Amino acid sequence: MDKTVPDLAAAVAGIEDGMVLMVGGFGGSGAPIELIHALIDRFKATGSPKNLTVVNNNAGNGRIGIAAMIDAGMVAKMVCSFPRSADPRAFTEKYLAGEIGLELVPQGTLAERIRAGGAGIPAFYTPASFGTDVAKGKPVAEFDGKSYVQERWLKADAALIKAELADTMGNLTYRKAARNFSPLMAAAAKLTIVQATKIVAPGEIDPEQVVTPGIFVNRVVEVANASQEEALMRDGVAYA
Amino acid sequence: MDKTVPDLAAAVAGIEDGMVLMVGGFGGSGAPIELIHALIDRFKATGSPKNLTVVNNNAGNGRIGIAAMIDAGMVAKMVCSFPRSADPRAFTEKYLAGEIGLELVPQGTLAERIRAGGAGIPAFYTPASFGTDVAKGKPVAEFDGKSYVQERWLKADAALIKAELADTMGNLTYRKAARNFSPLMAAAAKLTIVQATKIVAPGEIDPEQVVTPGIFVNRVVEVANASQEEALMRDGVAYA
Amino acid sequence: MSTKLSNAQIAWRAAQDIADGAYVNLGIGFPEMVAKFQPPGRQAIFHTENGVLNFGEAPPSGEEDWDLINAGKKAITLKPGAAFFHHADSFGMVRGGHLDVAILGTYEVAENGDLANWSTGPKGVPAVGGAMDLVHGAKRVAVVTDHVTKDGKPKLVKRCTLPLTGVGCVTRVYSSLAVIDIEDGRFVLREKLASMRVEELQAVTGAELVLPDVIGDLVAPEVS
Amino acid sequence: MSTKLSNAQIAWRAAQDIADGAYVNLGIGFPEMVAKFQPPGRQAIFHTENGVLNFGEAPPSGEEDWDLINAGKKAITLKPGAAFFHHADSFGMVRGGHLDVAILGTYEVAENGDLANWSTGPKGVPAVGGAMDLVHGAKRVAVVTDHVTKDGKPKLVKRCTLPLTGVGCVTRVYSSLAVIDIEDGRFVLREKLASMRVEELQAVTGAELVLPDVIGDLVAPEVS
Repeated sequence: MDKTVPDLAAAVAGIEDGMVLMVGGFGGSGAPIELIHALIDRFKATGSPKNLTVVNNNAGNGRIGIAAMIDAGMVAKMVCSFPRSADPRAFTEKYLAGEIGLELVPQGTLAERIRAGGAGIPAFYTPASFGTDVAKGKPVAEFDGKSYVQERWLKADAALIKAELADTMGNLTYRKAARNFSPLMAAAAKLTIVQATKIVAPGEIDPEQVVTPGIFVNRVVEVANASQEEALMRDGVAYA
Repeated sequence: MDKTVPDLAAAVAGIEDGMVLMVGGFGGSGAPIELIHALIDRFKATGSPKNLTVVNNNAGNGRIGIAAMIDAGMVAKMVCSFPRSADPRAFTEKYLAGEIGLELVPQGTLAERIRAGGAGIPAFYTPASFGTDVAKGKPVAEFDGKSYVQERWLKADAALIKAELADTMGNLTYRKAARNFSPLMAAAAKLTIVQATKIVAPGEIDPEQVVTPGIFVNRVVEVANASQEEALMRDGVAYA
Repeated sequence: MSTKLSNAQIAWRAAQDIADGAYVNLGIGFPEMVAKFQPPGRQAIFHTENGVLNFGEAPPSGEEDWDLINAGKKAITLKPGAAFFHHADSFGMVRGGHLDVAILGTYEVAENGDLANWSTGPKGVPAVGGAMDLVHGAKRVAVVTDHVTKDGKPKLVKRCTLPLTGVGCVTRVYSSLAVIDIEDGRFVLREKLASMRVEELQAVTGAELVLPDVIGDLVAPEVS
Repeated sequence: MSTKLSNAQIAWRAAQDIADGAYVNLGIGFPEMVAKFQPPGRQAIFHTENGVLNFGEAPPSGEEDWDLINAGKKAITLKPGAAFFHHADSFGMVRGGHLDVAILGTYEVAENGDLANWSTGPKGVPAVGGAMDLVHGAKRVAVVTDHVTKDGKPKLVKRCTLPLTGVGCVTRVYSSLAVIDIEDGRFVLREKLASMRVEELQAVTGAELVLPDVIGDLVAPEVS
């Protein structure tokens, strides 16, 4: 029942070529930088995993995190709502060169599709994007006189998640707005991998305050002093 | 911005004949007994509200709460998953006499329909009830080779909710398993009315621990020593 | 030796198949007994539809907290590492395939995996609760049941005659006489009471039993 | 007197229509200025897509907490009575009709309420963010905008020519020259600069202005 793993390399084991990978975070808040960099380390050492489809609200910033995965050549496609950032060149260059795919999804639809994936809802209807280019080719339907677009669930082979507290059974809390997509992704992935600022014993997180119950979590690794994207950017770090 | 109201009568004002009323709770846990009884008091004094459609997982127990509303003749129809209880006679007698309607909804579908109502999702697909009598007449569709039933959102004119803490802006916490349907119903109703064990100032509930944000809440009334259904049953209380 | 397993023994047998760390939902009533028989060294995490993970036994009488109940409205306690959540999240766990096993009681179960456990017909007040959700999504959906009805009719049948709870959803049956898997629309006999011949078992089963090379003995200690 | 309102003045004007206790989402950039101009005695509650209600101003430089940001990825602070929630709950608030008003910037807005504010065409990297969700569900969807483009072309048009963000979603336009409601597929002029004649305004507007009996003066103090 103990879901802790000894180190970052063990945490990201089993993520293989061609997988769909969800990565928590909205910009830098909630970005699991150490897990991403551990995956890049493995790629540099072994050439794998590559050809990944990465799901995140954005498409990386600077030369770290998801941007560094793109720079390293690990990512075949991004699924996101806003592939722009303070320094979006990693994605932009490859996108304009036709070297990386993009599925653009409105932010609320992205969240709801991931939530549906975790909750066993194969499809739902949303007003968002009706009548726009983004809805082209999607089924539409009218309910109570208003038009909606049918959207499908989004699931992943694995998810990388940054939490604040984790207990050894995988119950999680988040820190402030770093929560964002992470509880949804934890539920939508087959293999949910968590870096937590602190790991505690079962019972040390009040059951009322658990945001992600351990049922959604497979592995937990402690990263006490996690990097924040903004600080890395300020310091000009390039990981790839 | 202060959503507190002085008493229970003020809290339940505006619930009128023919409305759809969601009532939080699962059995006795989370049942807003005092709000329900305040509504019964108004009915006894004025003859209104009547002809209500009540949404709750169950259909009342004994002679209190929802059962007392049914006894009093205020309820035209129940929408629930399990209209049975330790003492279900209020509903059972009227149902077998053809004096009350029933829309039977699987429990997970009931929760998801209410969630959809609050979240602006007019319809979704679920595997629950496919191929059963409960799905008769509903649209079905196949996704990835599996069959699903299309379900519609469920909204209400008003919701009666029992919370543990409320701040004056309507942010709520719940107590243990009394959470159940309440956060969903708070979001799915036009007029959300809350009885809280304690009302505190804004800022006294940690923003991390808010379960229902105040945006979903219209009125809050303090009921410090709320009744628990099981205790009323044991004492043989009949309210209607 | 008894000619059939007691309910407690059926529950004991079902409990032997639950791995350490498994997430489990037990139906109201008889299936709840499964929790009592977790093998030493294994700890399952129990889920209840009304929003609790990792609950424990009933509290002593008089110490109930009626805000802390299970789907059967009975008072429960918490184990360390418990969590509360709302009903939509709870059934997201169910439909989303996050439970390792759901164990339910039944009126009938058919060789095609159909389950009928919510209604005995149009009389009275219909009540479905969470059963129609629980039969979808859990990685394994098992039933615990007497092999026959009180008047001796098979509960394992060719096709259900009662209103269905779910279509093609059951993967294993723990009965008072046998352990039977449902594979490719057939009953596959895995274990039977050693005292019973296959022909005797077939005679009280409503559809043909597929007989693999190895059929184990169904044995359970005296438990209650 | 200036011949048009500054962005700050447009934001000031939009802020006057926000009631005490209103739940409000402000688009990234220019619309964010609306928060600065809440009238005395009124307090709106601001929502940001990434899961915060009731946030306040930016912290002083050097005191940023980068786990506490808004949808524009800028550091924010909290007011008493704030709440955190995940992205699905956040957009449930948006689509579910819980926001009283959403105020967005725009490239074009059409008399039928269509909005085009996310893409200037097929070049470059497309990015939509939360705009396509925000234009649905809020009780009022307003835009704040210069009345014309930098090269003098109308931004209020008969039909949008740029890729749409949403169909028939905008209810009010606060421009640098006027306040215009969209009703029954028409631009209805509510307020205009006193210094401007209706004919002058019509000349820089891409669709016909409906003129009600009462047209107010658009006035805003010198703010920045």
